[in-house]
Amino acid sequence: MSVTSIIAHVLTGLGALVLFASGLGVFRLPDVFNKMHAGTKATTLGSILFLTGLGLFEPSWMPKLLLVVVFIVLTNPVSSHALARAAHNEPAEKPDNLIIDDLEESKGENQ
Amino acid sequence: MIRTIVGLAIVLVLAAILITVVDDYTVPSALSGVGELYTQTGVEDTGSVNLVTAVVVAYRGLDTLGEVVVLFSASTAVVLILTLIPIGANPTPPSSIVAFTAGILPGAIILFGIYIITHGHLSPGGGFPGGAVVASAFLLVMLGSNTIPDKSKFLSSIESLAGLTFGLLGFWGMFTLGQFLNNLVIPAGSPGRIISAGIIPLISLAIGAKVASELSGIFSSYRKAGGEE
Amino acid sequence: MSAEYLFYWSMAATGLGLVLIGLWGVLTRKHILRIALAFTLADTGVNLILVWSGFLPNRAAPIIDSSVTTVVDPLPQALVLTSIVIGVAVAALFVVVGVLASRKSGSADIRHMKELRW
Amino acid sequence: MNMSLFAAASIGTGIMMIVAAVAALIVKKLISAIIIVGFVSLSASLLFLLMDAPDVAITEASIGAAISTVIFLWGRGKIGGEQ
Repeated sequence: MSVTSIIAHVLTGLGALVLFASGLGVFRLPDVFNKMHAGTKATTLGSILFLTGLGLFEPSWMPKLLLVVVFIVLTNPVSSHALARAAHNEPAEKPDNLIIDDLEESKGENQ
Repeated sequence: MIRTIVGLAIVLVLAAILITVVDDYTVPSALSGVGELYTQTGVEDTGSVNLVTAVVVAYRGLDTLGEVVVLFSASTAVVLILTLIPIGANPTPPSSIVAFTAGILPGAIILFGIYIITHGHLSPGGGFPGGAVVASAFLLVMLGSNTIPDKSKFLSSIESLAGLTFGLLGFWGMFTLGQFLNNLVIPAGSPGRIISAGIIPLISLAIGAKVASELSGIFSSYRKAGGEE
Repeated sequence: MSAEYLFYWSMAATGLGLVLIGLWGVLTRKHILRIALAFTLADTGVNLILVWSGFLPNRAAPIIDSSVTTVVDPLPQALVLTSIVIGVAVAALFVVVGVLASRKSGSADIRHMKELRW
Repeated sequence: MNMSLFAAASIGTGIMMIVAAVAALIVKKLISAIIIVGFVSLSASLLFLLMDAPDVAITEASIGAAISTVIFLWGRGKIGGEQ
């Protein structure tokens, strides 16, 4: 078992663990914005770790996997941003203990 | 309540019938009939390494033409209904982050879609999935734009051009080799190369353009009738 | 009860289950978009069963190269490929007609749409 | 390859899909139902991949998970998600 293989095992294992934690977070956290916190950041990190580990297993796949990583890094924050705005527009989704709401305050200014 | 009971009864009766049918089914050990024929002689007949594309475009090309017509009539119905009966337009302006990403990503997505379409005879893909990918890039453009795009003329001319190409390629085979949609009017070449398999890549391009323009037409008329959240 | 047997039949069971659930949803739901969603579920189930009918365990995908000798049946896959795209176009038409019907009757509940009573 | 691993994957995906399909029909909010149906389509593409149908898997992933979800979201925006 070479060093690369050990690193690959560790990376894929860590990625799977982070993805599992993200799924658990989506299941357990109370409201939309908390769920999104688990569902976006953790899946981005988990996918990057997992894909990098996979690339170390099969070095010939590395360019394609890096392309996938670039796409995930580009699209994941944007989609969660759009999702958060859509959820913010729904009055029913607003949590009870929301104290600071910068988006609501800035709505009048930069339209 | 009565609706639930009747629905459940119908579904349970159907489930019982299906289970008795499945009960007689034995796992086949080999392919039979036409599937076996396609796997045996597909690569020699069509020059396409991917047998699914060979069946879609070459062996069952006439069926695919008919299915494209079904797709065409469905999308035409959607566009016609939404043009004749306006539902009220209120596209919400996108945020600047979404607008920026919608400016840079669609090029890469369209490139990927074209890759899927043109490599349909070599790797998984072909006209239908590639066209869907290209249409999703158009969807992203529409989500990121502030105004209602009016590209229906452009879309419908691409659609007509693609359909015409499909038909003309079919007639080419009919007049030279006596068979509608015969794909060997161009020599097959060596299987596994990008320029091979006769006119399969050309027909894949036509199918991809048609699927992409029809789905984009549906989205465009949706956008005219009101934003998609 | 070997693993191969379970692998083969679990696919068919999933497809059948989706078809039955979708049918039940079409028969019992009341919101018009729920009915469209149930219809989509049944569509997915039918596609699964069709692809499964050409599937044999321990064979490769139907892309021939030098290392592949036995492949699964390509014909059902080719038919399902077109069926999926047509399915989404039909779903789009369903949604548009549903929106129009709910505009006309003032509610998305099919009990208020006289034409759809059963 | 190990066959029991494939069996576990297909059975797990199948159970998940059946549960999600029932949930999509009985869940209260329409938007949740739409997202769950998108998830069922994505899982179906995994099953297509297990059934050696990569072409169908690509098509189902791009159409079932992206395009049809957008179509239903548009309908929800026009009708409203009561029920």
